[in-house]
Amino acid sequence: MSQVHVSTKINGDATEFLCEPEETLLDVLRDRLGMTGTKEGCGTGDCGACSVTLDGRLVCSCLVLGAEAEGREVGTIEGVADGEALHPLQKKFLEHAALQCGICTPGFLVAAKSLMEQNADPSEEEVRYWLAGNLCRCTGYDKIVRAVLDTAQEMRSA
Amino acid sequence: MPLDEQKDLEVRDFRIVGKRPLRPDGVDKVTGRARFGADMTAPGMLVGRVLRSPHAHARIRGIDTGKAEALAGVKAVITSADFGEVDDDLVDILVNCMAHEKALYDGHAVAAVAAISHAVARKALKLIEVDYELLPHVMDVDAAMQADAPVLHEDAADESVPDGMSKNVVRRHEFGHGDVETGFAAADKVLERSFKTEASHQGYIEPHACLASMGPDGQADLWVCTQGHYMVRNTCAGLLGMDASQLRVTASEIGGGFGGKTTVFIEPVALALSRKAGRPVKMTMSREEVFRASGPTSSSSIDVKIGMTSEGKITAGWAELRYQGGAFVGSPVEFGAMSAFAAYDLENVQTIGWDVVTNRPKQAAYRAPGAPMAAFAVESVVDELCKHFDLDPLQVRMKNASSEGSKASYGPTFSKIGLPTVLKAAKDHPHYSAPLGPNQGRGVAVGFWFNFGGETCVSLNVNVDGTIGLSVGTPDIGGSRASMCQMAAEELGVPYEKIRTIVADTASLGYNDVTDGSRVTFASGLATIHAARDAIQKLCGRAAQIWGIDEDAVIWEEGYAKPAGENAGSFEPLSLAEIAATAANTGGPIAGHTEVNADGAGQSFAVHLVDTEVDPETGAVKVLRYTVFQDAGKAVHPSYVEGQFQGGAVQGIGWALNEEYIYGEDGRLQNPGFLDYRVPVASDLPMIDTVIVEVPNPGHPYGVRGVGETSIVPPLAAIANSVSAAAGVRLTHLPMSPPRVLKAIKANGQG
Amino acid sequence: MVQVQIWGSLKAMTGGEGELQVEAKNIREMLDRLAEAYPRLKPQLARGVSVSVDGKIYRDAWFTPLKPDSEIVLLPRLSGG
Amino acid sequence: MRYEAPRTLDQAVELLSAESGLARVLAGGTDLLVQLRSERIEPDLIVDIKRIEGMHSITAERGGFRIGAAVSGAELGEHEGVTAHWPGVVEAANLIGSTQIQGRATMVGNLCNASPAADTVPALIAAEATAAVVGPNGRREMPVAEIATGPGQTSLAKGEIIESLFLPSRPERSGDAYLRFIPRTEMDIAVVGAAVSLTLDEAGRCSAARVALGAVAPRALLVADAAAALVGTTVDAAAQEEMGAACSAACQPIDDKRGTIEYRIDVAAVLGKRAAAIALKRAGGEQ
Repeated sequence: MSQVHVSTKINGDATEFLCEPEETLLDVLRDRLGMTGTKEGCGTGDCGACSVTLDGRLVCSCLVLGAEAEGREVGTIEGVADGEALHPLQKKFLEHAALQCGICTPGFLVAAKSLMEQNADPSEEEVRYWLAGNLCRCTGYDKIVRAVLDTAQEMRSA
Repeated sequence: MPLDEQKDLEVRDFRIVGKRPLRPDGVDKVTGRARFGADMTAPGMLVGRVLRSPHAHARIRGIDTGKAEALAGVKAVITSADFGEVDDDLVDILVNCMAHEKALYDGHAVAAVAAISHAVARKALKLIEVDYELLPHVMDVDAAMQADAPVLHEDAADESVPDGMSKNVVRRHEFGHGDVETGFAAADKVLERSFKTEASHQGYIEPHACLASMGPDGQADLWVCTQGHYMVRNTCAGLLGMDASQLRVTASEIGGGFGGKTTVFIEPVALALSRKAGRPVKMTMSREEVFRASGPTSSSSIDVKIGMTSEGKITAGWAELRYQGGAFVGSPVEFGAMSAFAAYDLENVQTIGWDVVTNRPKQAAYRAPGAPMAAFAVESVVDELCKHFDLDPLQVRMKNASSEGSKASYGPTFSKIGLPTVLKAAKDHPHYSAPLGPNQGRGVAVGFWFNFGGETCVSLNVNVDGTIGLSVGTPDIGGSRASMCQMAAEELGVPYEKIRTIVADTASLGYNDVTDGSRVTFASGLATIHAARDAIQKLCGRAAQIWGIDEDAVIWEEGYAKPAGENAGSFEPLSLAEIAATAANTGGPIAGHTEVNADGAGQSFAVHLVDTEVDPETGAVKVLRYTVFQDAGKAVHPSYVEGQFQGGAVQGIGWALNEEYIYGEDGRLQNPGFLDYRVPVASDLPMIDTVIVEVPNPGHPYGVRGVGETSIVPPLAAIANSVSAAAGVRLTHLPMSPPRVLKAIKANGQG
Repeated sequence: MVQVQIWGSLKAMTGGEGELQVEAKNIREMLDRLAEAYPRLKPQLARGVSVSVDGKIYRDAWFTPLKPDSEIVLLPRLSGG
Repeated sequence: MRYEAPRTLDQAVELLSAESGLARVLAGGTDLLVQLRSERIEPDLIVDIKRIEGMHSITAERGGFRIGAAVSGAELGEHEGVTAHWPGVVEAANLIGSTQIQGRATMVGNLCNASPAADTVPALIAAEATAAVVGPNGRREMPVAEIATGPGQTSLAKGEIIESLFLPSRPERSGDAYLRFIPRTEMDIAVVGAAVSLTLDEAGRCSAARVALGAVAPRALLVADAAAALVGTTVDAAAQEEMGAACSAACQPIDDKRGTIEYRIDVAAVLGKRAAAIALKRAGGEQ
């Protein structure tokens, strides 16, 4: 079994790693790079806890091979805040109590940030459908949807 | 606290309790820094994996681990032979963690390996040879009660089960008072109906995960996502024959539990592997393993009979409940039987519960265990009777509601409870009178849960700079560290931000019961308040020393020690920080402690109101509007109280509409993943409106009642009542998946 | 003497009696006396019970005082999710 | 297992042809990685086709569109031309999975995974789409309907891959639509899928129609009787009713965790009718 050498960019940082051909990007992030902010909830693309962006597109990192990251740009939860400064979504999630246990939160934030970049003025329905691939079992989604709508409004008026 | 002090509770003006400060663990959780069960590593760590039975019921004639052990990179292989004798009360837990003579369900663990990588571990599992003798299996609760059903255990039934029943019937429970036949005779209408609910899973997004490390000296550490790390310690120590003191368990951040993380599955296996391999072992369940081999809740089969007068007075209530709890004793049927009629003040009530074993995974607690199915059945019949007499369903409930002084259906007399207030809040809400369109229906249902206190221990340390370190022993699943900080700040009179609450490991703090029974804000909160008062007493003592006056001439007000009383003298008040700064000079560190068995948890009631629309051609159900009304006693952090209401409602929506364990004829689980085990997604739902009712619990200094569980009790019934109204036919089998709804509509049309 | 109400299925262990009278000043004594007077209750008592005293539910508190007019109800051991 | 990401189609074909063990093509990976992870398959070779020139492109061709095998659902949905001409095909592709899945999943992958419940397949069949198959023996264009032969089975030979799909040009006054039934609003596999593509004459009568169903047979069905029920009518209620009955009659479903035989037969008619109504509107110029 020979490992694959991969050069990629993660949250803007040039990164190299070796991985097994069958290892997913999620495995690489968590087990090889120590970036455990990206969570595994199902391993089958059904829960969204492992959401990252790949060249700006929202994807489940459990459904991407590590080897596929060659030459690409990966964005993870660790890159959502700018140093000490939280992203407006992160602040709104805290203000709205849009998390309880917090395991789904990184995936929701990465997904919601991707929505904000596509659509500055989403309706409630658009938010709900965009986030339908992110499961939350604690909140019933109410406060999450409110936090995202409130962030969008604040970012528009900023 | 005597009941007559309640008035003080109601008028008390809180400074921080009842506000919505940001949670202390929030930034870690929105930045990905928070460390959950699977996020920990250790030097030299191995990967642990479990081999699971593909058969629902099979005798294990032998297990050959030789080839797996010989594979390069495999460091340990274990089977049940690697565990010794254990106490009687741990036998089922051990056999569930590692099958002994028989595999009892699809997914039952039969062996485990520790290896240097996932790839090696995967290969090793394939090299383990298990010689199974297949046995007939039984999955359904009613089928398992048949005299000729395949038998799981020869002697699991206790003295409560009458002779002559299937050996799969392992417990009988009965509750009630009065005489139901007399009650039925006084009714204008007696209605009897039968109901079924399928098994659902808690569906926490974080799979079980742990990191175990045991040295040759027998000392061990375990990092684990759990609702109760003391439970994990005591159980694992018992299973591995260790002293509890030798096993330190640290609770990681926990990615949801809802009752499902109140027992052990992989933890003793990881410890046994680590003991054998001499290296740390990390284990994580896959989602498929979580579904097949953790603890879903019971499926049920329930008969309900209720008598009502034409004015809507319930004259008698009777129910027989049959729950299968998987392959071992312990379905929550007694809680179903106790809670079924708890919302009603009845002269005549009787419930009978049967605990039944089947070839399914051993059930674990799930949020108000046993109560939602019972409420579904009872509230459906009450709804049908209201329709029969053309009575307002909320008025009928108000007419029959339990209140202070009612004899509960499970025995005791209720002290102060909030049900009448909650019902009134629902009746007065605009949702109740909003218009409905075609194919739409409104459902209402009441729910009850006992709540629980339990053993609790906290330590509150006053730091030299006047800040506070608060150690609790109850894992924080939904923001309880914020509530603890609020209650400590309220008592001490210091800012919320000056307090940091942590969940201490088992070596650092005394025993705490599991985070369950909606107990944490109540019990750890009560303990926190008392620990703060203990610290205040010591702070006052130090001030008295400094001033040279009697200790009882010092009072504590808004963060300051002040002289009080005629002979106290006149001194400048001393702040907490000032007293803390000189602690070394006045007697050493200042700390408050509480060790308590927190009794007096107050029951909580809820009313749920829901509108749905049914597509008569496909049976699809859309939830249009949902409002939760629930008594919180006192909402310490209202945002997280609302979150509990909303989360419980949505779990109930899932259970009512689409979530179910589906087994094939072969006894294998057909849908062990989030693709086909269909929990609600964001686009399925409307906003979940909430109304917090506060009727203080006399058993808590601030009036707090547990809120976490009650919220899942009414939704099954409320949605069933709503869908039945929208579809024009009574739905009696959950989940009300589109094929079931369409079938009922068609049958109704033909009938 | 205190009056103890038991739940329905335990009546099979007490010869059909649903309300039992024992001499006890606290929960521990009450449980001990019940076990003596009704030996067939022992297995359930050993598995654990909760006790409601005047509407307040106790799980393990042996020394909770009982008064002759206290409403005492035996319950299955409560837990939750 | 080996992972290869060739730069040309020829290299990809060569790698796949030369592999003596189990080889799999990786496009979006949303099915393949699930199979890998669950240990249902353990391939010896994975050929990632996403770095091959042209695999991501959508190009105009003969009045229609050629869609590269690695074009994701999201990319397809963002393409104004395809969305305007074949809204039913695009909505079928965009129904697959979540936003995250849309960022990866491809129509060709959906086709080659050969699930009877694949959403895009009925829509592509109704659209009379073809697939460009490239292999050791060259390139051929095949009707989409002939790719899947049964659950998980395709007619592709060893070493063959689908390079692109071709959606033909459409006459005036044409419309297509795809509807599926799922228990939730998202994240499910179709219990029934129904695609309708139709063309109206100047008088508003249906001059041509194709109706295809998914998840009601071992592979997607082209239902000629259902189409015949529409042709020559104004696609009025009576025609829709007859067309729905033909849909039900064509079903050969199974009972499984997602639905019953009875349910699938009933809902095939409902979705067929509803999809016809949408296609009719679109043919009439409404969106």
